[in-house]
Amino acid sequence: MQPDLWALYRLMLHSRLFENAVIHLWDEGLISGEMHMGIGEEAIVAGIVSQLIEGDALALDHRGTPPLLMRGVDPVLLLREFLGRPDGLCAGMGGHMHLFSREHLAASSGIVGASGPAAVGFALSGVLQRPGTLAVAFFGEGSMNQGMLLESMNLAVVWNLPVLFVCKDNGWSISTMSPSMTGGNLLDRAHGFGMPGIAVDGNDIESFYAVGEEAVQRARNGEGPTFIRASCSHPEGHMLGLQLQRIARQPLKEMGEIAGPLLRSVTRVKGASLRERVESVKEILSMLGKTIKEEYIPGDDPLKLTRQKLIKDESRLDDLEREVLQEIEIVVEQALEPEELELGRTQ
Amino acid sequence: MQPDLWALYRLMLHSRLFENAVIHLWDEGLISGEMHMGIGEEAIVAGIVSQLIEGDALALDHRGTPPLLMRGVDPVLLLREFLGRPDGLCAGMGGHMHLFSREHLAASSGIVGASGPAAVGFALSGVLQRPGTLAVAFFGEGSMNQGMLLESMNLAVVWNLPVLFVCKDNGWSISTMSPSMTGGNLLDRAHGFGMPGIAVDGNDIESFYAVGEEAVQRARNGEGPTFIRASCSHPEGHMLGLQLQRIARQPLKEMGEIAGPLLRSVTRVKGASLRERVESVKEILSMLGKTIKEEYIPGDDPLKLTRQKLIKDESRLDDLEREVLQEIEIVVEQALEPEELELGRTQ
Amino acid sequence: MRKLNFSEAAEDALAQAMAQDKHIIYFGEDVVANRRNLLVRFGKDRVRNTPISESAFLGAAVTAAMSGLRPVVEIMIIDFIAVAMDALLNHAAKIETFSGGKWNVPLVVRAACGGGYGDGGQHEQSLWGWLAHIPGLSVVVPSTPADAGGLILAALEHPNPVIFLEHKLLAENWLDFMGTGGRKTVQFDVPVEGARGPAPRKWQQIPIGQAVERRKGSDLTIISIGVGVHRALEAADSLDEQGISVSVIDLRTISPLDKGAIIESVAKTGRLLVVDEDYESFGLSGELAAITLEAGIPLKYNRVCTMGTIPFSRELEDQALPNVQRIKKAAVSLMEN
Amino acid sequence: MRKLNFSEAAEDALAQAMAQDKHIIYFGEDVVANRRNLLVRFGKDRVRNTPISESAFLGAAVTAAMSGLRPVVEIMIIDFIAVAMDALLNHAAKIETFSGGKWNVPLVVRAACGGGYGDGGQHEQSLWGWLAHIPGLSVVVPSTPADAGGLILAALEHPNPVIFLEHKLLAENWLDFMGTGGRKTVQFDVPVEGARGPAPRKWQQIPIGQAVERRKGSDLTIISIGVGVHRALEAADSLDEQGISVSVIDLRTISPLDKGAIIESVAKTGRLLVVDEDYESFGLSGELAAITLEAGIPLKYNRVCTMGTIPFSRELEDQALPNVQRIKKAAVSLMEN
Ligand SMILES: Cc1ncc(C[n+]2csc(CCOP(=O)(O)OP(=O)(O)O)c2C)c(N)n1
Ligand SMILES: Cc1ncc(C[n+]2csc(CCOP(=O)(O)OP(=O)(O)O)c2C)c(N)n1
Ligand SMILES: [Mg+2]
Ligand SMILES: [Mg+2]
Repeated sequence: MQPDLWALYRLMLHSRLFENAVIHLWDEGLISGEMHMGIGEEAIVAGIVSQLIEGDALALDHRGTPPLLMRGVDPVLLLREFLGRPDGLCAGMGGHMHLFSREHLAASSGIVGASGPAAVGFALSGVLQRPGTLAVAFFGEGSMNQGMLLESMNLAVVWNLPVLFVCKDNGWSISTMSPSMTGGNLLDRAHGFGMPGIAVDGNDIESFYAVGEEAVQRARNGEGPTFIRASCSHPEGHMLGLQLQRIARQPLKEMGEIAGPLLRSVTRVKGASLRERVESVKEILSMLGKTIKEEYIPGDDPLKLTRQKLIKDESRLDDLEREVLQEIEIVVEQALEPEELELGRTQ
Repeated sequence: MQPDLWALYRLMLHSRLFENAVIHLWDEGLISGEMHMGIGEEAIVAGIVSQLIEGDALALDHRGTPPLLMRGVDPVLLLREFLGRPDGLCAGMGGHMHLFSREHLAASSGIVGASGPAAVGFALSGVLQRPGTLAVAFFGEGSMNQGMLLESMNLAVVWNLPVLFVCKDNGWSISTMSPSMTGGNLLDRAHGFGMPGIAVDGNDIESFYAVGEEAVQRARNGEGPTFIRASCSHPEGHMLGLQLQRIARQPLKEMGEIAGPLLRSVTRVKGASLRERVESVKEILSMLGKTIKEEYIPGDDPLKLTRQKLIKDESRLDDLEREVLQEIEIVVEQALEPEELELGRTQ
Repeated sequence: MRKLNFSEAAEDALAQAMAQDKHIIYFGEDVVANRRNLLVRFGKDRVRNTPISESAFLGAAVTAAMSGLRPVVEIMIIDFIAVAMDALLNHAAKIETFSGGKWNVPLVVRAACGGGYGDGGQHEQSLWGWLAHIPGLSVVVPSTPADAGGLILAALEHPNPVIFLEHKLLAENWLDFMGTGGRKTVQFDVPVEGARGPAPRKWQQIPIGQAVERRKGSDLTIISIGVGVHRALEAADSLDEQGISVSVIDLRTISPLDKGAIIESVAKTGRLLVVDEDYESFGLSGELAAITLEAGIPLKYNRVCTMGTIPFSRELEDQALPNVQRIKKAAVSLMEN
Repeated sequence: MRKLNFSEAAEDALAQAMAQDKHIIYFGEDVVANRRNLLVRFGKDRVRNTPISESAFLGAAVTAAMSGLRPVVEIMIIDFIAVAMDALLNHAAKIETFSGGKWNVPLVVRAACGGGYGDGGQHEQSLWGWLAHIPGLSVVVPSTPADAGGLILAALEHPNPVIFLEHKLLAENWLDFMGTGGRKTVQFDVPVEGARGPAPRKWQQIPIGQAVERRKGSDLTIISIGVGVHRALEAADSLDEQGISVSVIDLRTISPLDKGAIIESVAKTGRLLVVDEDYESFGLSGELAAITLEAGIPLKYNRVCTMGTIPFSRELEDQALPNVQRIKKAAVSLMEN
């Protein structure tokens, strides 16, 4: 089936603007702790989530916001959760890495790789109780070295379960270039577990949607799991405020702090040879440079790409964008409203 | 290089006869707990261990006896360890699943998959301290679904370490047919982690030796890890005295105990449909049948196969066999000698 | 009343529950062979083999439990939980809290535990106090066939994760598997009353968190669990002859503890001896000290626990695990001071 | 004496040790970025990135340690140890015993721990008492820069595995990473004396297993560790004004415990209040009760610990973790009863 690009763009834009608001609130200090954005992954998430039906399940990683939004979780509840409010999605107990929505069969985890086993369990209960449904596992390419995720691929194959293993490959795990720590290739790994694996551009919603559709079909037909490796990037970096991100944005200020100890490490007596030391400095600088280039100034933004396909109907696009922006403004407003007094308390 | 078949046969025979003695002592109740034999794996073990040099390391699973023997651990110490004696290899503290010999850089574990990471650690210290050495991980095919082993393959690749991942594939993990719980194929998995993988008949010492030699070469040359999948069988079954083994040996007696509850489970009200129940009974019977056929009455015995190649020189063979038998008899005798009084105690 | 072996009782109660509730499913390594009776009766959709992938299948059990099934997951022996600990520590135990109380995890983890048959320190641990440290997990350890059946039933009704541990000296299937191996030449100190005993025709729950007084006495309270209870009872009989009157409490559940029963007994006797096959430090034995002190009870206290990594040698093992001798000695010293 | 931040102190001492002993190697996720100063000085053979494969690289560290290296392995935050627990529980902790004392595992596991900055319950655990339950592991938790340096040095000399935990409220690099993120808009209750303090030019070991009395008092002993020590000191000052004289002991090492120091102080004051950021039950707080009772000291006892899964909400989190308010209340109630 042809995807409805307008609907998909709306989903993606809604998620993007919501997350932009989250960034703002986090900057303001209203959201605590780490904050991992799904910005840059919207086409992958929309391409899958838009194909889900009632009874399908979602196993999410530390970037659970876009999938939950697109699946229909109330954005006000979500934002209140981030704010740690008792009237948040999880009563302020979970936070952005530990988001749960029972009615949507959606569970998150901040533990790398945990979405694999989680999707398998959802899929098993689906097969036994909700025939024709499936479970999606979202995870990054760095997670492909975590044992439980690898195990779960095998388990899904031998139990022939309807699981979509969706690897969002941005090439980075925090500040490590994933290929440097990953042997072989991810599609081969999937094959090694007996599962078809497909690589696709995760910024191109149409190609991705088609790949997703096929995998969804296989799953619903009882033909077992599929692995999808979809490329993407994270223009906000691994998480908000990571030192790398700060260097990318204010190189002079932040590099200053780093440089002193680094230079001292070059000169201190005892240690590696000078050649080795200089090599290491180069490696660190190259890592910095690469992350800035690859992550923070990404090439393809899935929203821009999709938008280009819709630009011919500019007025519709304008309307849509204005509408979504308004929606988000209202969401933020509502989320920030003072908590309602609980009746129980006043009685 | 051509392997010295006579030397290899001696290694294998020594291990076989030693383990036969172990079986006897276990039957007699002198050895406690579980007992997993390496019988049937001798060609694989000899084919690798005979190529090791000083400084190479061994990471072993629950079948550590043959590798330790062939690597040169004193058989008397080993046997005394199995007997739980304070003068055993590990002072009676380890037992047959937890065997350690520091001087041989050999460590065992009863935890499935643990030999993978262990070999990686040995290999890392080898690279930094003993250039040209390598580390071997022995494990069964069932272990190929344990996350830490999979992770360790990737780690060995990205750190480019001299590790031999040697998978002794007998097709069974306890009473489960491994292929029924393993998706894809093991060589593909190795490729998926970026490592060459080779399949070989583990009963044929000459083919196996050649494959091992190549892998050893690669490792020593700094070309990284290799995965070897070597077929074999365990004529003593998963472990001594396992119910399956007893059924194989005394079907009437042991089946009697099983049959009652099984039949009751077919007839009790509530539960699966009769068709399903009968299917399950069939599955269990087929599992029993298969294990008896595949495990306990194996086709190829690596010792027999090797022996055939040497039979032309019958008198030399006779001498060798008599010699080894005598050696083992002496080992058993010595191992069973009363413990020497510790001087400390009597003073 | 009929008599059943420990494992028979657990299986019988489990079958009763599975017949009533089709959401109960059962999986783990080798269950086709080891739980063949359940397989035959309930079919292969509900009784499943797994690969040797504890972290994947225990992790899967968590979400299966969250989405309408009631999984019983078998971790062959509790020592192996280490490879799958994340599913318990960071998921099963926490999701009810994380979800703001809106989503629970009705999961039963079943595993063999304990030593006394010479299998070495990586295969004979108890770990119940260790698991109990994690908020959100319940841990039960039956010491008789009747409790095995009643507690597994309760575990299956519990809204959140329960670890159900069966001691290998009690569960004849596991002892045959790992200890006896069909041999007539080995003997273990199997507590008779724990291995075989009366069992109801129709099982009723034994509520989680309910201890039971196995023996009344006035001088000293021994609190224990699992095989330790039987060791304590044996020691108590012998102490009786020496004029020391011992009360023995079988916790049955480690987490949550039956604080009422514990405090009541110790308040009476003023002396607490903990007999715990789990490691001594930072575990059950300490927690019992804390609970009684928190209740403001002045008491004398001693403990007999497993002191370090369990030796393989049967002789050393018997010394390392709580035995009747050590219990008696500790009791006597409690009376003296 | 110069002053250093907590993380600077640890790194400084580590560098001193690495300069002296070339067998020390360092690996973990992202260490190229996060431990860049060590990388530059000691080169890429000795300072290595790993894949996100904790069970493989921690397992590898065990045998690396056994074969001549002295690895420091970084588990980013201790909560993640769950995926690699087998390497600790069944290997690192047991191999010395298994080998009959012939082979030891000189391994240091370094991890950030603790909460108080709003990161949620899967990322803020302490788990030190939980780890300490395992015989064969030492667990150290410094509360000042000086201790961070001295204890890491001791860990690097120790013949067997040491878990070295750094609280995120003390270690500025981790707080920046997970809490502040360069923001000026957030504030945390960082104990000033813990985050920055005097440090020797040349580091000396602080022996493992040695507690220190941070404050002398006669009515009540507070025993704590990590950030809890600073909370206790703050509470003690305020209790002083109410006429309650409090002694504060900083354990520094959880396992092995400094029994002498504990018993001596509690024997004097007769009152023990444990302040422990790890979970309350079956952990450190109970063990301290057991130890004092075993020593035959009559005492009053109370504890302020983390009660359950740590909530994300900063407000609820502050209630869940031991805070000054709760400590004062518990102390007062100990004095009253
Ligand atoms: C078991 C575990 N180890 C380490 C971490 C810390 N961590 C959080 S996200 C992350 C990187 C994940 O990379 P990837 O899977 O590629 O996802 P991405 O962040 O790039 O989307 C790491 C190492 C963790 N959360 N869990
Ligand atoms: C983590 C873990 N899970 C389960 C077991 C129990 N167990 C011991 S051996 C074994 C089967 C291993 O099969 P395989 O790797 O093929 O080796 P084989 O016994 O056939 O040589 C199992 C499941 C264990 N020791 N460790
Ligand atoms: Mg990534
Ligand atoms: Mg096998």
